[in-house]
Amino acid sequence: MATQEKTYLQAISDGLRQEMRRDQRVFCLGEDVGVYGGAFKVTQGFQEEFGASRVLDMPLSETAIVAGATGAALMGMRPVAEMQFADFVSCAWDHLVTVAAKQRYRAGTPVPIVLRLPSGGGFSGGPFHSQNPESSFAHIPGLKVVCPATPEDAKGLLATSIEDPNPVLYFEHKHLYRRIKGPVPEERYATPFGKARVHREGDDLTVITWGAMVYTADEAAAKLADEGVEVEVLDLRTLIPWDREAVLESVARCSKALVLHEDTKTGGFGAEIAATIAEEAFEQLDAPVRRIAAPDSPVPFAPSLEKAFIPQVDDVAAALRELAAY
Amino acid sequence: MATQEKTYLQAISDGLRQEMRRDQRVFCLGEDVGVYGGAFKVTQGFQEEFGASRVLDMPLSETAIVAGATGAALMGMRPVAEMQFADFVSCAWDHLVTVAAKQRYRAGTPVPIVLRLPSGGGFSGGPFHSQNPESSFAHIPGLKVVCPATPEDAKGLLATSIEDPNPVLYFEHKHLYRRIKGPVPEERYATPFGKARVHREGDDLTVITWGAMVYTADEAAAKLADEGVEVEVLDLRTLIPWDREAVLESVARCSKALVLHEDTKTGGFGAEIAATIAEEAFEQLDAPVRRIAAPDSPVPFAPSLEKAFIPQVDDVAAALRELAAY
Amino acid sequence: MAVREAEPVETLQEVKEAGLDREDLLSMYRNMLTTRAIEERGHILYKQGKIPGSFYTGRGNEGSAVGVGTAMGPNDVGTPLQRDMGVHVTRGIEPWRVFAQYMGRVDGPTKGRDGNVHMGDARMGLHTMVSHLPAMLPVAVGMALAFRIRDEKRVAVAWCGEGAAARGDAHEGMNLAGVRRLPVVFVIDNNQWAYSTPAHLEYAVDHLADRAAAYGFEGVVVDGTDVLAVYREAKRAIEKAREGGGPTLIESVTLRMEGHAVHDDAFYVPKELFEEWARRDPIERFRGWLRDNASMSDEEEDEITSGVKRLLSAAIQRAEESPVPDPATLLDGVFATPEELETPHHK
Amino acid sequence: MAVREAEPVETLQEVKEAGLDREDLLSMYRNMLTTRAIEERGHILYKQGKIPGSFYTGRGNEGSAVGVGTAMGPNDVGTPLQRDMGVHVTRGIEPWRVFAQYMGRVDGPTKGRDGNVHMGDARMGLHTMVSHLPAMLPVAVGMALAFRIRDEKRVAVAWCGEGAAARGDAHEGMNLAGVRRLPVVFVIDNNQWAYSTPAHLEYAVDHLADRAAAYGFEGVVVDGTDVLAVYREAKRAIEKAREGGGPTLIESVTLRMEGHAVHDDAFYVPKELFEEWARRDPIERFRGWLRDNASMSDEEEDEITSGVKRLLSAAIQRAEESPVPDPATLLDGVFATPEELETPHHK
Ligand SMILES: Cc1ncc(C[n+]2csc(CCOP(=O)(O)OP(=O)(O)O)c2C)c(N)n1
Ligand SMILES: Cc1ncc(C[n+]2csc(CCOP(=O)(O)OP(=O)(O)O)c2C)c(N)n1
Ligand SMILES: [Mg+2]
Ligand SMILES: [Mg+2]
Repeated sequence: MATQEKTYLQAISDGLRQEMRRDQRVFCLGEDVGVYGGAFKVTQGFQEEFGASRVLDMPLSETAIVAGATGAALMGMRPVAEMQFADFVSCAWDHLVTVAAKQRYRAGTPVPIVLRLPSGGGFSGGPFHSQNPESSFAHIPGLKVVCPATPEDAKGLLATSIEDPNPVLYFEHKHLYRRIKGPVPEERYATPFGKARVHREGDDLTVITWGAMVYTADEAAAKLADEGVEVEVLDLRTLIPWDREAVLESVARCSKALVLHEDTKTGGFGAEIAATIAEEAFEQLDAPVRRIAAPDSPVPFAPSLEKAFIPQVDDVAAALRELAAY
Repeated sequence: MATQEKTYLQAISDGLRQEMRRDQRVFCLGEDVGVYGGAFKVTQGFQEEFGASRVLDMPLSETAIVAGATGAALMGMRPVAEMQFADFVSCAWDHLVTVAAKQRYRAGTPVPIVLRLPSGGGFSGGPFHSQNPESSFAHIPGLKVVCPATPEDAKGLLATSIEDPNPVLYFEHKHLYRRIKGPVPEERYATPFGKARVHREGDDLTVITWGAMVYTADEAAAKLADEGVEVEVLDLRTLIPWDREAVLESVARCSKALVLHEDTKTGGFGAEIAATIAEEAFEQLDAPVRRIAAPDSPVPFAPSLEKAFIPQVDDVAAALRELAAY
Repeated sequence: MAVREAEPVETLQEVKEAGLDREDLLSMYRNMLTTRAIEERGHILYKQGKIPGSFYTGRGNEGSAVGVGTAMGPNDVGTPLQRDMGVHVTRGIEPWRVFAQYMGRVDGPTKGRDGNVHMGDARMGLHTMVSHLPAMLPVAVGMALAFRIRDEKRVAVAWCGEGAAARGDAHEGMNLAGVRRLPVVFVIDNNQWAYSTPAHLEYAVDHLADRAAAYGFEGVVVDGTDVLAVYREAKRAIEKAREGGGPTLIESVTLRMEGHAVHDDAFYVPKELFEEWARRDPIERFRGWLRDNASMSDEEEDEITSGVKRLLSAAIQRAEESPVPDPATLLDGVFATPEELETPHHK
Repeated sequence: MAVREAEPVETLQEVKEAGLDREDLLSMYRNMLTTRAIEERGHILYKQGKIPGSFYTGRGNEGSAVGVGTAMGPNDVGTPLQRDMGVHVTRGIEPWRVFAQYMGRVDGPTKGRDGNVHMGDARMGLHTMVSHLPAMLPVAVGMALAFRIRDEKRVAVAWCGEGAAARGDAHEGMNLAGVRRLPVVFVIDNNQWAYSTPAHLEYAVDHLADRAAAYGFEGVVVDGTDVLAVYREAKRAIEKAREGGGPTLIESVTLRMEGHAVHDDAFYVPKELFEEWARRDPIERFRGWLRDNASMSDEEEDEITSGVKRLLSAAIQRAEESPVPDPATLLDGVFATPEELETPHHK
């Protein structure tokens, strides 16, 4: 397949455009997605190409946007709704957990909606433009949760999200948008849900992570490699469903595991992974499963505080060293 | 202290009345809490005693109720808001995570509100009148989460909730309301947050749980006792903060642990507890930490399905036997 | 404010102009009777312990529900609520499936996964309510959005109680509908109480239909005990929406003639109010009208009444024969499979 | 619908009737200049890389913010938003603390925990906004509820953008305020755009003030570039609320004279609109009025202008000297301690 070097942002944008070209049922809605092309310009040029009735500028109404998407989906459409920032999805929480998540189970009618959620911190966005709310949704049965880390996955997982007959929360990490580039196939492809990706191979320690933290883990792993410790970095790619097999296989091989995420620690999805490893790989573990995550506070604005909040390469490297020495 | 035998429901009602008598700043608001006395009659007779301006029948507006409570709290009041069912707190999710949880940290102004949340299943309430949403809130820094299991704790923890200068989600389990009776001191007392209660002593296995599942665990433990296995049942009483010390102490003693909750499993708060035990008590564990929780689906209505959904005594006993034999 | 207050319907002529023939009228009457009978029989079954959970009825709202249901076109859709059994009946649900739903059996529309009046058959264009009110209202608006995008001449009908109208979902949905002039009709079942809460503690306007003006469309207040007036207003609003005229908010005024649910004796509702509205019973009212204006005969009436009785007795029996859900199926259908997107409702 | 459209203020006499003397007028002018200067200087600091995150200004809204802020009584409270710096200035925030806030320093009202215009000093009765719009509106309603319960003659002022008025929080808050006739005044900063979204895609009525009628209270539209008219209407509404007359919705119409934030060049706003509204600049307008009607002299004007300049230069310097937050304090104050309930704002 022909590939092209693209930013993570461009991969999402091009992927979405490709889906809209091939399937008339796909349409976009959200605040400022039309004329403005979206706060991050993911839908730039879309309204020109697809017209205003498939690229809808919505009122400042997250519930109307997401519930509206559900209604349209029930009528056979494939809406892709953008939250201007992932943080604002809290305003549609009730709809998502009450209607969208439970609709198929209760009423038998699938709700194929995709929510695009620009998430994550690292640029002084403060408490309301930096959050990673994926763990909250991963706890709600009936929702799927997707967190691509690479341009290639960003495109492939978006296609799968749109194809999927269930509500999908697609978290796109803002700190990767323009920072991360990589080869992206030109043709359409769908990257399967529930399959982790080995971002870096190793046999001494496993790091399980997703989103922007994949790169933090990788940098920490590079440091450890200099010290003779080979760290495997597993990028989960999707949290619901998540690839238990790949995690357990890697842990069985490495015998030591660290779970890393950018969201706050207590009750974060890392706990689910750590608890699963502890239960299922008990016999294989040579050290306690470690978790590294943001501490339990809102995301602070000041750079000095934000740096202390978001897990840093050195924090991860230190924890890996400790684990290696255990 | 003089005590009286009371139902769990009566303990909450009497406790709340006592708080309103001693502190003019305390007031109640919610749907149907006034003339009707609340869907479960917790505030029956309150409007007669305290007047309509301290027992407010609110419009069907969860956001207005909870945000209104926050505003009143910022002005020095101590509101106690009732959600008609805990399930409906999803409609106030945004306010709670966006404003109430972060207000002290960002603005420096405390938000002393209490939300009373009748939760839990067991009587064919279906997907929207049976949920246990405590795990979702336990993940949000800035909120406290309280889940009393006994009449005595129900009263004592309510007093502490009202005293606490932070937003407190007080989950009262509907299935305990009239089923569970126990001695309740007549005088006022405040039961500290973050202190687990040993519901049953044992040295072979630890079960960590809260709410209605305390009784399920106890019944299962009784079966195991007949078989010669002594199970300790720890009632956490509060999830945020939760009593890590007591849990780790018990696990260190018993070397085997099971975490039990009525909420669904994946990403439930049980994962946090299991992950913590696995990390901190790694050296003391003689078996993997087990989790028992509801499976990942909405709460089904039909009795046959609901019984399969909510963890039953036999499920817990079977898991305990397995652990004991490990 | 100047919302329109709908006139009562007086003569057969007016009804004909609104598009109903005599057969239609008799079948509306049958639907109203069936609706009430389903709920009365359900209540008995509930007391007998055959229905788990709680039990809700829409007594007093049969005319409103049947009136709107009759006005909907075959491809229209809607999200009826806890007092709107008449909509399901009018759109053709078989009563035995309602009882199966009540009893939590596999043949109920939700297959025992949800209970009581949380149901709808998507093949009839009806999408199940959730408890959280009025969460389905903006969903109905989204359905109308799909019709707009695909340029289909279909209409969505969204119901809401006068209490639930206080919630943000009502506002966001109505506002979006107004901004985009979507083909959606809002029906507020104003039965004057929200559980124990009287209307004046839910809103501070004369008529909730006044709200329409805040969203840029038309509002109308109709006497919900007058099935024909409701039908006429709903028909007008639906056809207006279908032709691109945008949304309408219909406030249908009734009294909730029983407690919020069966456990509630409604002590907080003044007795005189019940007495007053008992005299305006929608079924009695329509029966009188049919006899006066459409010369419904004793025989016709008997046939309808006894037909409904037979139907329901058979229905209860059939529902009781429906299996209870197998616990082994507990996790089935939490997620949909791709094939399911090919169901008829999904077109 | 019939909302009242407020008349402009013409003469010093009218102003005096509204309760302002000449000193008040000059200090309003000073506050407007200070407001604009804070934002202009902030913008420069931002470009210099001294302010992290993003940067928002309220250019064009200075008159509206200062007008409402001036009308508030000393014990009144409010929840101003992203275009309302003038409210903070009017209620007495020291500009250096605003810069410290912008820069994320410990002396900003949020001590570096939150940024940009997400601030408020509770001692001045101002409670910080959150990003989620308009989440603080129902909170302000709750403040008014406390005043009602305690029978205090205090008023809460809740701001909202014309875009944010589409959200459910606006509805639930206004509805509750109407039902209970609470002492709260709603100010809608209608600057015609919500980010890139024009008003007609946010609502479908002529004036958002029309919404007031849907909640049972009064609405008024005022020209937000006329600080005196805004003051008069706000004063009237606040005193009415204080005396038990219930809420008012004031729609203050301006144009957002810059992009949504500094990264946005507002290409989507027609040039002519900017030109038209530039001619209605609230500061220029008030300056002209003061010269014509209150005989503001060259000396007075110079003194005010240079005073503001000096104030701000000193402020920036002092803010730059404010320490950056110590990472060791990261977790401080996630939870409050019991003693904190004894702060002044908590009375
Ligand atoms: C969001 C939400 N909060 C609370 C409830 C509990 N509840 C069920 S019905 C009801 C009253 C509804 O009143 P109304 O909308 O007027 O409908 P009615 O029952 O009178 O037909 C309440 C408060 C609910 N279903 N949803
Ligand atoms: C609930 C919510 N959704 C989205 C946003 C992102 N956002 C920030 S400001 C803005 C536009 C606000 O418009 P308006 O209310 O008119 O205020 P203005 O900025 O024009 O003063 C948007 C969409 C937000 N802050 N809150
Ligand atoms: Mg009602
Ligand atoms: Mg605006």
